[in-house]
Amino acid sequence: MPKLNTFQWAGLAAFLFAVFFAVPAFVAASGRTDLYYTLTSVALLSIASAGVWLTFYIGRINIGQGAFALIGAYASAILVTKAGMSFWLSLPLAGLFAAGVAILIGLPILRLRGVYFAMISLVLTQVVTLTALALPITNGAKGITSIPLPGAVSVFGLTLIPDFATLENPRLAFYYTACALMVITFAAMYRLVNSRLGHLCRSMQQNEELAASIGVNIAYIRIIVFAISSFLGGIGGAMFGSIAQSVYPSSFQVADSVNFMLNCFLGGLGYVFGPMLGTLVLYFGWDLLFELGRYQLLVYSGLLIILMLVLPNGLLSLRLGKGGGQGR
Amino acid sequence: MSNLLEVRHVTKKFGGLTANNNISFNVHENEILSVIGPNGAGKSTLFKMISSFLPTTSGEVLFRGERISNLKPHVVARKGVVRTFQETTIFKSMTVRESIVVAQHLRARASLAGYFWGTKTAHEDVDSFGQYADDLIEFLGMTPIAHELASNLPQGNLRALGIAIGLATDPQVLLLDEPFAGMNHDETMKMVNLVRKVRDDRGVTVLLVEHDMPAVMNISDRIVVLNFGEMIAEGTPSDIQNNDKVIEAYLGSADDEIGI
Amino acid sequence: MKRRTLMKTSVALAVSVSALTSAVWADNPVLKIGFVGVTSGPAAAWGISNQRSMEARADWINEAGGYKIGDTTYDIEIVSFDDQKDPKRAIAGMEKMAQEGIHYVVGPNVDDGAAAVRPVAEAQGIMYFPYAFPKELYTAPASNAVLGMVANYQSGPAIYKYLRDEKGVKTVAFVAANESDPLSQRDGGVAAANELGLEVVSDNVTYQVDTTDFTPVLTPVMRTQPDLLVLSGVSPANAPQLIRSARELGYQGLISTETAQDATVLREGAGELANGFISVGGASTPEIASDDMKEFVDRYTKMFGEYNDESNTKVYALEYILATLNANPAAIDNVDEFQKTMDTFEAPNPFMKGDAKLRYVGTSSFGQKRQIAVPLVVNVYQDGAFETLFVAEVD
Amino acid sequence: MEQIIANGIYLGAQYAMIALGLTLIFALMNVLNFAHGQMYVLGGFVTYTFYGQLGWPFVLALLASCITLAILGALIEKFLFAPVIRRSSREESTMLLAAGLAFLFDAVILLVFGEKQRGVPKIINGVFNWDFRLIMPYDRILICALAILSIVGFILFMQYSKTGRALRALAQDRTAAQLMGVNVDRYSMIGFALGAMLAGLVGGLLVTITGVNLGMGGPTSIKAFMMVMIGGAGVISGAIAGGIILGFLEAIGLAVLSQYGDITYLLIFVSLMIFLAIRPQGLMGKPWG
Repeated sequence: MPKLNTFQWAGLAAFLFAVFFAVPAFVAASGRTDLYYTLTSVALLSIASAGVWLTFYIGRINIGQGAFALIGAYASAILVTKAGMSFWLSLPLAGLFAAGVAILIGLPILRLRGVYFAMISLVLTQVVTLTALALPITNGAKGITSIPLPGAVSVFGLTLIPDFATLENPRLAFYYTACALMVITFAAMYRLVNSRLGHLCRSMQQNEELAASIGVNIAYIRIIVFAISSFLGGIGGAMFGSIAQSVYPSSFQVADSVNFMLNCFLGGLGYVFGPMLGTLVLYFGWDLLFELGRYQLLVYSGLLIILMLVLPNGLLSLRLGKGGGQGR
Repeated sequence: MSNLLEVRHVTKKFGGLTANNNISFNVHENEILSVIGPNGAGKSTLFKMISSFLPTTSGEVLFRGERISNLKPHVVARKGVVRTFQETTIFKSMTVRESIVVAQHLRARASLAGYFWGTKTAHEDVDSFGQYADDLIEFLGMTPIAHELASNLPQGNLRALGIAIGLATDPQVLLLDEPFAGMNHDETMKMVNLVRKVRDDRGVTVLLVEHDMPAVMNISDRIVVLNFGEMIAEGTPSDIQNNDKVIEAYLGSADDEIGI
Repeated sequence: MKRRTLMKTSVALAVSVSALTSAVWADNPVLKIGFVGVTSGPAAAWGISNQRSMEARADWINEAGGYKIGDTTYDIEIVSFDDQKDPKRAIAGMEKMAQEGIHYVVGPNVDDGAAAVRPVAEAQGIMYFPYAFPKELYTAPASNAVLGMVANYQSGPAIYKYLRDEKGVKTVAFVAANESDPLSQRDGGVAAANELGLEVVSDNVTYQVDTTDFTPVLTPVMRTQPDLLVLSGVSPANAPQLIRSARELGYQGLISTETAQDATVLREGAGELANGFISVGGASTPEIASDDMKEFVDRYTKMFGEYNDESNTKVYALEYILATLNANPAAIDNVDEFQKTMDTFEAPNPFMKGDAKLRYVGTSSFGQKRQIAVPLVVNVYQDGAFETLFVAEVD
Repeated sequence: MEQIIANGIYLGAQYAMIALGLTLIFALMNVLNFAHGQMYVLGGFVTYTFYGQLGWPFVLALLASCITLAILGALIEKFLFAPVIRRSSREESTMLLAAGLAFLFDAVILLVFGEKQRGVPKIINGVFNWDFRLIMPYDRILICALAILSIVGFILFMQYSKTGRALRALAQDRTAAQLMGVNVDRYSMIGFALGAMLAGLVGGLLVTITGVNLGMGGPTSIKAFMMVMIGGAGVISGAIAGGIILGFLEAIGLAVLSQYGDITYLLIFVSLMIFLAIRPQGLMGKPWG
């Protein structure tokens, strides 16, 4: 159970300060309010990417996170619009529902390894999209629209979370929510990776047979991890549904699943915070190249390839230099 | 002497091919028993069935009277019957000590969630894992390489690491898969002593499959001989040495390194 | 060392390129009009025809000295954002527009994007002109979206009615891609056909957009022998193949769609098999195109090498925005003023011969004027070009 | 019935060819080539340019597609995949590279060939119509025949040529092939070029029927992944089997399930998942390919 050293505490404090104070202060000073949504997206996408990263951690290439994000988005939207539930209650339920689906689907498909798992998870996103198109409860092709903004939460008359609809700037509220969720997610991930479950995952990633021989219930841990991963996907998806106030079968597509995976690769598969950095760079990279107009995609993909050539083990491998592959 | 492990009428068929036919023998508490035989005799198939890495076609394996065949491998390991692998099967990017710490997880008292939240029991567990790992490393004489990455270790040490990982689970029976394969005489002798020490000092019963005859003769209390999937002999090393069927089996097979 | 230089070079390259493109020099004050839509990936065709028609028109205006609104003459700058057909990106695009101080945005191109940007647009005071049909986008309490074309539930009935009365069509079959927009349009079409007393003989056959062989898709439809085959919401990429497969299967009846198509694409993809194909266009057919329209097509072609017939419709949104601002200069940074003006706005339509007017419509569909009046021109494809079948109006 | 079989064969032949290139690259280098669909599209555009625009004979244009893609494939392997594989600690990292390439191709295709759907003049006119029981345009029959011929040619090449044998050895066991004296680097490059060439060839063949647009790349890759999964990754016979099976599934599903509308693909996907759960290595694959 690793304790954080002073340096790490300082880093954490600086990070929290930056996210919750420096960024809002900067936005207020510069008037760049569009940054809120961009950063909110990064936070939410990195939550979903963190889930993908966790499945990488047990040696499964997961290109299906878009499916669970979509499931989460729909679950929350349906609970809010059809059952009149508070968004804040529907959020964890959306995650749990996604996790439940993941357990059902994971039982058969987690037995697959390597590219087989990768490809079947890719198909999964399409299955969920097509299912959403075909089901009546998801309102088929027409999607679910006009979802109300998150309402107030109060305990004993004390308002913990204000009604987003009454706020002058719900963007800021969404930003804080997303960042809080992201911080919790990554703190939990860090904890998890450095706890026994993390060690067992690592042992499975390196050799499933040997792990089984020392008594690790690999099937059980695979399911647990896949469920956690999908829970995170569901949370991310539900938040997006609430921001867009609409969910469509195409809200999360195969391209999203691929992007979640790329975020992990780009950040570095060996590092817990890899998905966060990867998401930031990929998302912001695209945004920064906005000025290039028609050459945006060309330059973006070119840079991606160059990055891959220069840092094939992910961005974070730069910090740790050579031979730092196991540093975490 | 009580029967710790009982192999009862175990048969394995792959399609039309019979890899093991009606094999029965017992392993006594605290003994070293070797299963030997020429290449293709069905040793490793039998080995995998005992550790439940393969299901049996018929017959069963009992551990303290309880069936352990046709279960999940990790269930068998939890009951105290643990196998090792040949050297390529390791946790490549863990150090020796990390591997041993991970392998102790069966001894954990706190739950997975307990570790996540960092309960008192979890902390005690973690401390005791570290302590135990250091003890085990010292016991096995691996202190100098404790913090080496497994992927950087030479072959001889990998074999020892495999045994260390197995031992870390605190087994009652350790199943060793060809522990002497590819070793020269000195290395073999070292390994023989190590295995004996494991049995003597830790009270672990050892079942090993092997085809290095001199080492087997040296180390084993009893020997079981397989040929073409059939069990052809069982007895002390001296019984086996003088068994006509065994001599015939080994002389009759074309490619192996017999030491008789 | 080497890797560091490489990285530096690439970063420097990216920075310098972006610096180059962002420096637009102009004497007049600049009026920025936004475009948020899809200009890359599979659906690129939709957004690109949009973006290019806006750029071509803006270029033309600037070359002529700018656009006069109130007392000021503005140069028009088009700010485009590629949302990659991802609703999440579309929101980011709309935020970007708000950041740039833009109040008038054309796009997004699809239903999910149009729905997703609504909260931002309404919060930030942006009027946007989507090419998406869901009615809730334009019906109160929604206030800031203006439909940029004729919806299929408006054009469909007109086409079916014409074909019923003029060509004796009695039975209809619908085919749609298995995606949100086409499926919604199919459902709208089926309802319209039923209302007109046409018999719908097949309405549940769908296809994946990536289908490479439409023969198996169409075989069951052809068995019902409809008088009219409607390709609901068909993308320009799929249309020629569907037409070709239907004809090759021996289908003799009429084929129509309510989306805009491109004549070149039809000619290349289906050749003479596409003759008689009915689709909805803007105003580039010789019968109705004004000189301005012809000049626009010329300029577009010169600028981008090739015209896209879809742009006939898509050129209108920008024109409407500018003309409305001209009618009420106060609206330039105030969409409330814009909305007020919409109710009474009327101006001559520069792209059509005769005395056609630019005005806002949609009262009968949405209960408020949240649609631009583009001529509902129903075209029929004949030997590489469109001919006007009839022209109608939406109210 | 006859129609379903004919549709199945036609779809199966073209799918099998797409899957072949993908599986070849996978077998040789363990690279899941996300850009395979884009290579196919590129092949289509090259044929479009030479045959449709410049008026070359179709066969020459097809050849141009093959050559362009082969060269492109070789360059990509040599300068992108080989270095990344050498220096990356996990071989899955190549996925990011492949995805980046897919984006790059999309961008290049958009800039060079534009966003519109493109088509070329038909090679043969006319429709074979057997009493409305079996309807098949002649050009489709020709393309189907050409596809089958190419597949047979490819199999013969892999079976009997020196290069083919070396490639097979490489696919089976990289280290062993190296020990046997196969120049691994060189044959990896040849193999990648060959895989890309196959993609270009199908693209060139199909442009005469379906036309081509830049959006076809991604979905094609996904379909190819599915075929490879059905047959077993990295196995040539598996790719062919997978292609034909998917072709027939589509043909049958669309014919039988048409009245239920939107579910043919859903059913194909779901049954694929069930199939793989039962048989994780596909029909003919090695376990854990």
